[in-house]
Amino acid sequence: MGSIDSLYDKVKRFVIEFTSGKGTSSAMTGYMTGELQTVAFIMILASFFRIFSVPLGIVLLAAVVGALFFFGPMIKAMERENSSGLNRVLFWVMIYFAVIIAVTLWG
Amino acid sequence: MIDAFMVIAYVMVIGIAIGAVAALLQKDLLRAAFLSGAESIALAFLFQALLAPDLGLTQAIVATVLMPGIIIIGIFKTRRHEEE
Amino acid sequence: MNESISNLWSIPLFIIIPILAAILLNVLYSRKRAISVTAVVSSLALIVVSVLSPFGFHWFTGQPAVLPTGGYTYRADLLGWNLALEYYYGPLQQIAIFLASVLLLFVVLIAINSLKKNTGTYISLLFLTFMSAAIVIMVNDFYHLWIGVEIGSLIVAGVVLATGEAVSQKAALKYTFFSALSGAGLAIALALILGVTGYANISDAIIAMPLNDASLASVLYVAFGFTVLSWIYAGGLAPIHPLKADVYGSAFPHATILLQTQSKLMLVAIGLVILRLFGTLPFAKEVMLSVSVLTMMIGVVMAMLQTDFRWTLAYLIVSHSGLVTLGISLGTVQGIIGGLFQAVNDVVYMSVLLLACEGIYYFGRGTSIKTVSGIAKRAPWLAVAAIIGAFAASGVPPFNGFQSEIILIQASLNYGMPELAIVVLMVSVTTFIALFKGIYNIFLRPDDAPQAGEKQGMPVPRMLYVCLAALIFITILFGVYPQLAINFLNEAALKVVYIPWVP
Amino acid sequence: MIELNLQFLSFMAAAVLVVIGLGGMLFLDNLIKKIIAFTLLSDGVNLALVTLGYVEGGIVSILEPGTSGAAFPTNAVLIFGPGIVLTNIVIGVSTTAVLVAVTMVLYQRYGTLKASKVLKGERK
Repeated sequence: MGSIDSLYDKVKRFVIEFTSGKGTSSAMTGYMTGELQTVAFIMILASFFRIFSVPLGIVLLAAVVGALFFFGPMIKAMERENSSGLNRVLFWVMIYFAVIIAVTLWG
Repeated sequence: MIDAFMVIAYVMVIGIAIGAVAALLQKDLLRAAFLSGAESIALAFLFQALLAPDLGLTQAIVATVLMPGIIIIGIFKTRRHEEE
Repeated sequence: MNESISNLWSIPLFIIIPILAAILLNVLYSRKRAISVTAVVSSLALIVVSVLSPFGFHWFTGQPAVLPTGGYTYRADLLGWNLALEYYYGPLQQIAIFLASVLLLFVVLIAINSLKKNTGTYISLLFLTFMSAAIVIMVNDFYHLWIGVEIGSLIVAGVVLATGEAVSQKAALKYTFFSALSGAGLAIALALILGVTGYANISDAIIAMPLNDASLASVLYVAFGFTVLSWIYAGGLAPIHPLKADVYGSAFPHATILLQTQSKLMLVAIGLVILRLFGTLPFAKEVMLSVSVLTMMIGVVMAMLQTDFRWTLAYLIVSHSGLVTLGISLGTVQGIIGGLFQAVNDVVYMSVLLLACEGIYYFGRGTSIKTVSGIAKRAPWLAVAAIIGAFAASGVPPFNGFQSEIILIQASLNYGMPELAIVVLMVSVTTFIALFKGIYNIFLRPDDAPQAGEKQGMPVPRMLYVCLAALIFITILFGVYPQLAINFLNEAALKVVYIPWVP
Repeated sequence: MIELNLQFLSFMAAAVLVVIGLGGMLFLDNLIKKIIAFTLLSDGVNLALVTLGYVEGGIVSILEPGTSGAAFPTNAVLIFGPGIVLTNIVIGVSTTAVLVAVTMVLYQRYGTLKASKVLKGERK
């Protein structure tokens, strides 16, 4: 499908995504700031890869910045994944544990 | 080397696996509680085979009386059959 | 080190006094005067013991562990195993237990004043919370460490259940389910370490650790993974933080003070154990650092989204425990001092904020920032306290948050990771935003619809203002004279880094 | 070729119990079933701990009047597993009691045992 969003459409969708949840102004500011915070944090995390090699860090940082702005509001996904459903937390813990064991065993 | 001792151990290991699966597949929660108790008793015999008789005794008491008792109290205060 | 190498009289008191008080309070059940006298006297006794006690050891099996020089003072081979179940009371333990018992006194006073019925059982649970925290911070063997973590998690469920709301019952159920995973993981980890080294005592195990034996490396990695799992659970770090935030948010705000104290002390204690045992494994510190960075980031971002002041505070507590973790997992002297000092400060300023939240709770309409407004006109001192707490939490100079955060920033710069310094700065700035979103809406926004005849809620007990004043005094004291705390923590950090000895 | 001795078999049984318990806690919807799965998980951990200390052809680590003191430390089954497991059994029972109690309270509130209905993560 070749419907090309103009920048206006993208920004509009971006803003509407925020207000769909709890649409008061105080919640809205929280969501906006949280989105910016998430973007900044993930960019900082991506820049950690400079300890392996500097070019890789630069490429990764650029890719992450592009991806973040492409995928729109990250905060919605983050809030969904952070809900306190028992099974969701259990699932994340298992994945986390597997990652820890894998990293230490290979390292 | 197959002797009577190993046969008992085999039976208990198989009993543990079957009991565990069967307990979780039941729709009747009371039956599930009893099956998990049966699994625990098989575990007590396996403790005995693993040279820990003190643990075997403790596990037998806990498995026959305490654990199913607590769960059965819970079942009587809530509902017996799993809802669809 | 001027500690006594003999069984110390005072250490069992930290366990015995809370247990006896809990039993007595449970029996008294709802006799108000007797309960208040017993509880206040017991917590005062705890404070006095923590101040007066000398530094030293207590051995349950009558045998000490190895000395820092490597020799044994006394050794009895019990079936070839040196048991040495040991408690240690040193400077770190002194400041931690002193603060925890002061907070216990405040919490007990407020609980007696605010709750109407059945206070006995509830206050006995509070005493047991203190006891589990004291066990975990003093412990120097795996067995008591594990039992302290397990008992602590069950008691947390009990304290949370006391509110009687649906959300707190759900939080307690989920939290207890997870104690299965972390408790089992810790049991397996300590069994593996016992099997590899042959010692139940942590100092012994560190000396006997076969770090160069390649065939045992995978066993150590698995033990490390399980220990980290229970660390995450006990401290409420990244993947389990929604459950911990539920626990903090749905308990009474004054109970949350003790819950977060317990959680911070467990975080510090287990973190130092992991650092001492596995700090030399490759990737161990990196794993711990990534856990702490994730916790800070997710906690602070989730705190932005909350519309209830209790839940904002809950997520902020989670994210600030990430700061503590950051300092500990850096593994340098400066980093450990920063982490421990951050834990101490965190407990104090979050208590100020939580007591302010308790004050809002008394005005009867909950703590949601949508419905509550204009509190500042009715309770100006509460607003002042909340703002001071917010300043301290976000690291504004005259208060204590600034001192520990500057140490953390310097430590991460010296470690060669400027990103970590940026993350710490962003966390403090975002804490400020998240807190002031709530504080503006609750205290400073004009009261939008003060209908006539609306329920005004209970008056705030006078005791709460007294406790707030004392806590703010501690906040400013540590902010102006940080050496008061750092002198205690310095020795612990030096011992952790240079000799693998009890902190 | 792995020898099918008792230790290997018990480890397999423990692994089966842990996997079934975790799977039950993750995928079953009934709260009582989740609690039963929790007991299976803790049973599996206990079995693993006891098996870690097992010595092929050893003796029970209880000093009876007949056993010689010299051969005892080398032959006896390692004591740390049973020492931990004894506590773990008790802790498992108390945790189960707490879980069942909270489940009963939640059942009175909601009238159902389905975790997907009871534990919906709604907040104020």
